[in-house]
Amino acid sequence: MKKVECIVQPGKLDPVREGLTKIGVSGLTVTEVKGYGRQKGHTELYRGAEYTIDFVPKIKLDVVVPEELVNQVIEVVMENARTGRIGDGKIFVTPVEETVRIRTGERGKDAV
Amino acid sequence: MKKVECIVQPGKLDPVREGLTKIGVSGLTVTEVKGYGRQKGHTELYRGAEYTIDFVPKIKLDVVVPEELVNQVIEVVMENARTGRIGDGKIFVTPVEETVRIRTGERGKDAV
Amino acid sequence: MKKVECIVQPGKLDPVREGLTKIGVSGLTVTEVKGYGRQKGHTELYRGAEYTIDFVPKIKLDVVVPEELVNQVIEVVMENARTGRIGDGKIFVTPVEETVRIRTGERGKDAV
Amino acid sequence: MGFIRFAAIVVLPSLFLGSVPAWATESPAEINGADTAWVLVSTALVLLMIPGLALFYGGMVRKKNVLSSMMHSFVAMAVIGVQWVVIGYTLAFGPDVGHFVGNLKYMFLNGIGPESVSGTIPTYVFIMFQGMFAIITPALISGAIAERMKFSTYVVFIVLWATLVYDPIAHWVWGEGGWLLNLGALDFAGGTVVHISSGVSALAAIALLGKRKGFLQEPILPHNLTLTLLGAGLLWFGWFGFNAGSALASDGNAALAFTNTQVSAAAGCLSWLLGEWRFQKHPSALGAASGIVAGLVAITPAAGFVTPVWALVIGFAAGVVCYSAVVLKSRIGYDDSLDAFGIHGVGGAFGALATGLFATVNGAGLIAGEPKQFMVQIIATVATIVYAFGMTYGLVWILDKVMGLRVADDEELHGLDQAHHGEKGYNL
Amino acid sequence: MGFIRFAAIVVLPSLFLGSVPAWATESPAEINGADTAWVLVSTALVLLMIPGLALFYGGMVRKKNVLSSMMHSFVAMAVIGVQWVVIGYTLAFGPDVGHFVGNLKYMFLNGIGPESVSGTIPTYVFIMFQGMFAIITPALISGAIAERMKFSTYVVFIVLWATLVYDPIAHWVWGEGGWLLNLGALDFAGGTVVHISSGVSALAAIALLGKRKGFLQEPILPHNLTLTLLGAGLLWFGWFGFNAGSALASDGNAALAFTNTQVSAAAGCLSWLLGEWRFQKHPSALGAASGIVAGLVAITPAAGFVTPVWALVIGFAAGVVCYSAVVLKSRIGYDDSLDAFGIHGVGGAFGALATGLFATVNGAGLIAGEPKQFMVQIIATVATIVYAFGMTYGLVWILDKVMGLRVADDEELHGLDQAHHGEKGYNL
Amino acid sequence: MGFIRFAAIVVLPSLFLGSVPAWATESPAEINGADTAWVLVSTALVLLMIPGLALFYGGMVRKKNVLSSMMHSFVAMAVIGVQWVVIGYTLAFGPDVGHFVGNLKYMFLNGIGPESVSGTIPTYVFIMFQGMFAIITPALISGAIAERMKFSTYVVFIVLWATLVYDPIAHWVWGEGGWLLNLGALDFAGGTVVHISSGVSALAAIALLGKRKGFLQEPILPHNLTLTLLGAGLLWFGWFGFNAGSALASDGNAALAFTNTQVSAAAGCLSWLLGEWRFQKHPSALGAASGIVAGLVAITPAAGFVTPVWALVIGFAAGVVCYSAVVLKSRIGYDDSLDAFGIHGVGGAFGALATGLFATVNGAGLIAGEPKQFMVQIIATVATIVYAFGMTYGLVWILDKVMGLRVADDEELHGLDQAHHGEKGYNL
Ligand SMILES: Nc1ncnc2c1ncn2[C@@H]1O[C@H](COP(=O)(O)OP(=O)(O)O)[C@@H](O)[C@H]1O
Ligand SMILES: Nc1ncnc2c1ncn2[C@@H]1O[C@H](COP(=O)(O)OP(=O)(O)O)[C@@H](O)[C@H]1O
Ligand SMILES: Nc1ncnc2c1ncn2[C@@H]1O[C@H](COP(=O)(O)OP(=O)(O)O)[C@@H](O)[C@H]1O
Repeated sequence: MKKVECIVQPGKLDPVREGLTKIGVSGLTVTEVKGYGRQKGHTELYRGAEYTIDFVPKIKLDVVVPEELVNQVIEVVMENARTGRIGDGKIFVTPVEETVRIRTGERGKDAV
Repeated sequence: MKKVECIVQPGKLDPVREGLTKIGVSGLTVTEVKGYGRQKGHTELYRGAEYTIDFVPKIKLDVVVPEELVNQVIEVVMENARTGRIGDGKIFVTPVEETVRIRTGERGKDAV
Repeated sequence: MKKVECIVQPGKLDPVREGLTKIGVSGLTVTEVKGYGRQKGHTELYRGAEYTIDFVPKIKLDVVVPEELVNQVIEVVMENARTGRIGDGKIFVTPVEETVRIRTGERGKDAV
Repeated sequence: MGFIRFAAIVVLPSLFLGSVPAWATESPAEINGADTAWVLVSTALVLLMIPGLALFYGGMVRKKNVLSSMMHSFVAMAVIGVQWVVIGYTLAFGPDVGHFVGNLKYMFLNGIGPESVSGTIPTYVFIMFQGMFAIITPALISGAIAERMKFSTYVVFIVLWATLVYDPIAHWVWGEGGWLLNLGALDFAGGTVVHISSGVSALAAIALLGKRKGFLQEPILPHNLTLTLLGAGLLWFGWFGFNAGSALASDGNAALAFTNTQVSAAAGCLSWLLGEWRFQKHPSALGAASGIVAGLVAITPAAGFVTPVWALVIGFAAGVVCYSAVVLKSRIGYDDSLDAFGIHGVGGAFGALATGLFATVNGAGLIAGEPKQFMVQIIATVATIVYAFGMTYGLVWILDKVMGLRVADDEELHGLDQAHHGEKGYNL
Repeated sequence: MGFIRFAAIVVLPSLFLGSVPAWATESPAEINGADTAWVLVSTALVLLMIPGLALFYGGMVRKKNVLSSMMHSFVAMAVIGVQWVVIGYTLAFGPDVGHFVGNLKYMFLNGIGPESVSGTIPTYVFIMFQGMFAIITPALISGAIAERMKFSTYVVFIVLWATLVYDPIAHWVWGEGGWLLNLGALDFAGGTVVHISSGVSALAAIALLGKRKGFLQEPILPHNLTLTLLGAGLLWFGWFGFNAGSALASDGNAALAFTNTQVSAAAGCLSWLLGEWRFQKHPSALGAASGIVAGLVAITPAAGFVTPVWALVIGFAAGVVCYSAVVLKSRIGYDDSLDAFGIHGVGGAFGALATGLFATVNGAGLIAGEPKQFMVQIIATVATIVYAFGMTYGLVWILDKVMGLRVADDEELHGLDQAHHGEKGYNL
Repeated sequence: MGFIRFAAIVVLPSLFLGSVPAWATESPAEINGADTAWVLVSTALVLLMIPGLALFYGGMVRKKNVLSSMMHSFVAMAVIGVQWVVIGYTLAFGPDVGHFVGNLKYMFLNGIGPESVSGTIPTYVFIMFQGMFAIITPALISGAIAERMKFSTYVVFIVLWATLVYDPIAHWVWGEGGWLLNLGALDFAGGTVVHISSGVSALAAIALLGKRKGFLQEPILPHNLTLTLLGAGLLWFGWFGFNAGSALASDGNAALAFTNTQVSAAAGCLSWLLGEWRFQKHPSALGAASGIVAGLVAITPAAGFVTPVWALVIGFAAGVVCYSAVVLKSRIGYDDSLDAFGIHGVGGAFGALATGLFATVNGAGLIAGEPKQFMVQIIATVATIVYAFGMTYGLVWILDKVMGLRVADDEELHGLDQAHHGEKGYNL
């Protein structure tokens, strides 16, 4: 099993989720994060003082899938989260050695 | 070392934490997340319009432990987070190659 | 590629980020988390009732870098996040098997 | 305004039929301290309704638009606050021109001083009291256009709207010589002038503005209902000034209007909650807040003309009528974001007609054997609808061509707070 | 209410001993515009206390219950707002039946019009002023039962409680012919009627309702103290109407009640903060808010009867007494969630007795050489405690059998906002 | 205060030149119910400004300091609320000692009763009205020292400051025998006494206190602008009491002050927004709130002395002047966290001088051909600046030595809510 960690623009959660459902991914977990990268934050003026906001809001999706689905997941995310502008985000794939469904105790592929 | 990532129901943080302390797990890190899965969200009515809320609030616990403790951790989580209803959540085990305690620079098992 | 996961004190985000920029790390992702560990929470009194708050606020930084940078990253984090007091946090290093930049489709080192 | 009442009952009609208001040129009347105190307080209460409205609306939008939505009300305090003393007051209450509008005699409040008297109160107090109505009315419209309209266009819009729509209609109904006043239309505190005019204009505006992106497709939920409840509370509180202050005196009539306001708000809240309980299983906080406002809107034109038992009926019915309007809207699919039309337009029209039915105090409606009054109320309602809709549609159409109405898609996505105000509501 | 004062001082006792209130049938008295203005304003101020209470309580519960808690107050505005004009007013202030309750003569405010006068103000104003007290009192109880009571049962409860507990007690103390009024009990603005009755009823209710899950085991922390502070601010503001409005006139007595209110609130806040500073190292914002309310509660019965120096003493002592009560509660282990008993019950009783000790203006207490007055105050306090506790216990017991008191465990876990109102307070 | 007005116009100067205030010893005057009602209400309105200020400031600090910042205002209600009746009132309004301060005759309000009359209102009302000013003034200073000052030192500071700085200055300007009153300085509602004194003292305090850690290096952003907007709304509402209440009567003068307050607030808001629009591309919500307060501050001394057209000018100019001051500050680099000096100090001084220029009603300034009045205003402004700055600097210097001014670094990092109050603002 692999975990595909996708960091995307805030507005892109719904399209990506829908795309993933279509290829049979039935679960995922979402975290609100702040990103720092090439996309620069904006400057805010408060009472005459100018501040640079370095971090921009992003959404992180963790999708655990069997190895054979990884490439499909990457494609779906690319398709649905891409705007072509700096800040579209990253996908990281990491190994998952065991998965368990707490409700039933099922393990491995059956658990996701 | 392994990281045991547990996604559980919001109310289950305290029992799980207590259970883990008993088996000697002395640290963990918690993130508020939103989950999508078999457990369907509810519908909300606002001023006559009906919306389906797909994501449900979940708690993610990251517990880094030596390999030999992994199964015990899984058991404890199963025990304390299970209600038997859809949405109880998942456990994912991933490899950790190095751990460092920032305060002392200790590494490996000594660091957790 | 490796993911260096650093759990640090809330005030330490900016110094660590600056330190990392200096060694050429150009991106990272930040999550607000709550930690449980040796550092005990405080007690709060509400209307005469005393409660122990077990969890303390922490910041998690995820930095994905090529293997050869990992030690440098660890050093920089140690340098900038250390106060020497309990609760300074942890660093966990985990493997990343694939990285993709959503905007361009670049993979591997080019993607971070 | 009890202005009507004032004209009709204080038995000084001569003052109002002459082309020059008596209090501006001569001061034969003495001011009454008690009346002055009550109207001063009422004026302050109506001012407070504007931040109240900002909260009421601000809590209902998404987090990314909260400041944008609140600024719709606050900027009205700034620009209409100035417009009113410059030109608004004289257009509404200056010497009559063709039964349609006031002339420019009192521009910049020219010729009015602390000693000028209007009825039994200083003219300044009357001006300020009326001014608060002029501010809140355009702000009410903002509920319909929330979360997608350009701020600069909005500011220009409300200035023009106040000048071309509000001020004339106020003159028709409350200005001496106004054609609806002459006709005998009853509008105690602004059913036509404030609520119908703003509600109908809201409809005209969104006809041109279009829906929010994702409307009825993705959840667009209120981001902070504690603000909305607080706003509803401040509105209820301030509405006592709005309605009972419209008696322009500290007397039994003010007491009646106060009582009716209280009773109708309670009944509106109750019936809305019962409706929700019955039809969607949950009596909601948003429903409570909406029902309160529905009850308050509907009693506004009737406040000084009906007995409390009828206020109970009006409030209860208003909850039902406005709840239905709001539920219907989502069926029809137009995007009146925060239900400015559904509550103010529908509730205001209902109240204006109900006044013609149930008036028995200081006026006589259908149940008092005066079907004619009901006819007059219909005329007033229809005239206000036609004028407000037509003018607003034209105005917004022109503004669309000249300045553009909508924000860019990206700005709508990331929120108007960032785009227009360079801020975030919360850094929590 | 200064009603007592009114009866005692305006020297028209005959009006009150007859079985028919003078102002409803004849109108010999003229209304006084200034008094009317002040009581109108005071009435609006008391209305604002209800949203203030909603915020005060709402900020103290957990996020998942914020709307539920606020709705406890808002729904009281809806249902008691209606109940009062239908039947509440006449039960409390209608012609006396057996010194215990009013008869049904004024149901639906029957026979009262804008010209009816009550003392020096329109009867409508008196009715509305009293009505706001009737609304806020049951809402005070909601602080005790927060976070676990079924909404439907709560609604039925407050309607019955207002009718069977509040209205009779109000009659005893303020209604002409009421036995405590006849006895000479002093209660300027509601120490017994409002605070003791609600506080003691809160205790009775939680005796049957039980504790919140996790009480004293897991942290149950206020979710938004900015709401609580704002609520305390609005309560302080509104309490000027509550207390000084109870003079029912714009005069030196109102001025005295106003001054005492201000002084006692400040002193209560100060002493609570000092207590916290001394005993738990931190003077907290929640403590400031609580101390303010404690000071306001305690001065309520005494506001028009003592001098400001004694108000200082009463406020200061109230902070100490209520702080101790609240700390004690957690030792004893009963779950009065937001301290309705600890503050209103204890503070109200303390104030009622303090009135018997320190009254020197418009009445004479112990220090003025009238131990009898102190005895009377004890009787009034005990009678209120016994009646309110007994009736409420019985009422809640029956409701438990008929409708059920508590939400399901799951609903309590996930929050009452979701379960009962189908909403979330915040989407941040 | 219209106290001046009162002295000058009610034509009872003899009352004020004698060393014993007439109303305390004899009661020849009758109280006027309407005036009493209006000043009672105004007093309540000014009280509400204090929670309003707590919100205004509280929303601007970082989340970790929100309670700390709000407590600065709330604790002022507690301690100055008590200090005022103990000693403050008599120092400010007691029998004159050397034209500088009142003597101790009225300590604990000794010798004053419900029947005591001050002008046309009960003395108690006058005391309470003035007391609210005494509370809010030190709380204004807290905007400058937010997010880093020790709470205990702050509490001691405001008690001493009220006693040694506020009370004397209030005596100079409004107390009979005060040297600035004798000189003929015009200050309708507190330009010098309230705004200059607090703004300048803020500057003195931060000169010793130093900057917040990270000031101008890292983003220090408002954490909740909905609170700030609500606060600005409550301030606007309450300011009607502040200014129009200062007429101490329900009359044309109150009406004038009310009108000017409204007009200037609107104009100040408008010009600040236009300034931001022009120079930083975004008209911000924080700017709207700031502009409102700037307009309100500047009109305060002039409210009863100028015509509404000049109020428009003053408000508009105040927006420009204060906006510039605030922008300049960040250039200069001193850390007036929430701009107490930039708005109250600068706006107050501007208003005091503008009064000398534009007064034409109940007084005559430069444009009415009285350059002398302008000179007097300069003297009053400079005297207030010098005294307030000097005294505050000395006071804070001593407190630094004795108690320490600043929190520990760690406490500043983790927030003062946790460190000083043992709480968090939000558990969301
Ligand atoms: N090395 C990295 N490790 C972890 N997260 C990263 C890294 N680089 C970028 N990110 C995340 O990806 C987001 C987008 O990256 P950015 O460089 O702004 O744009 P792009 O991916 O289009 O080049 C960042 O906001 C951050 O959250
Ligand atoms: N494939 C997945 N990858 C990541 N997280 C998942 C995945 N499937 C489920 N989850 C997480 O587990 C939670 C529970 O899953 P769900 O399917 O609702 O119930 P159950 O685990 O009882 O079958 C989800 O809300 C989601 O947070
Ligand atoms: N085994 C663990 N797994 C995951 N996170 C941990 C673990 N142990 C500690 N942490 C995280 O590290 C933080 C600091 O740990 P703590 O034991 O308090 O101090 P220190 O690292 O100085 O010994 C904790 O608050 C928690 O977030």
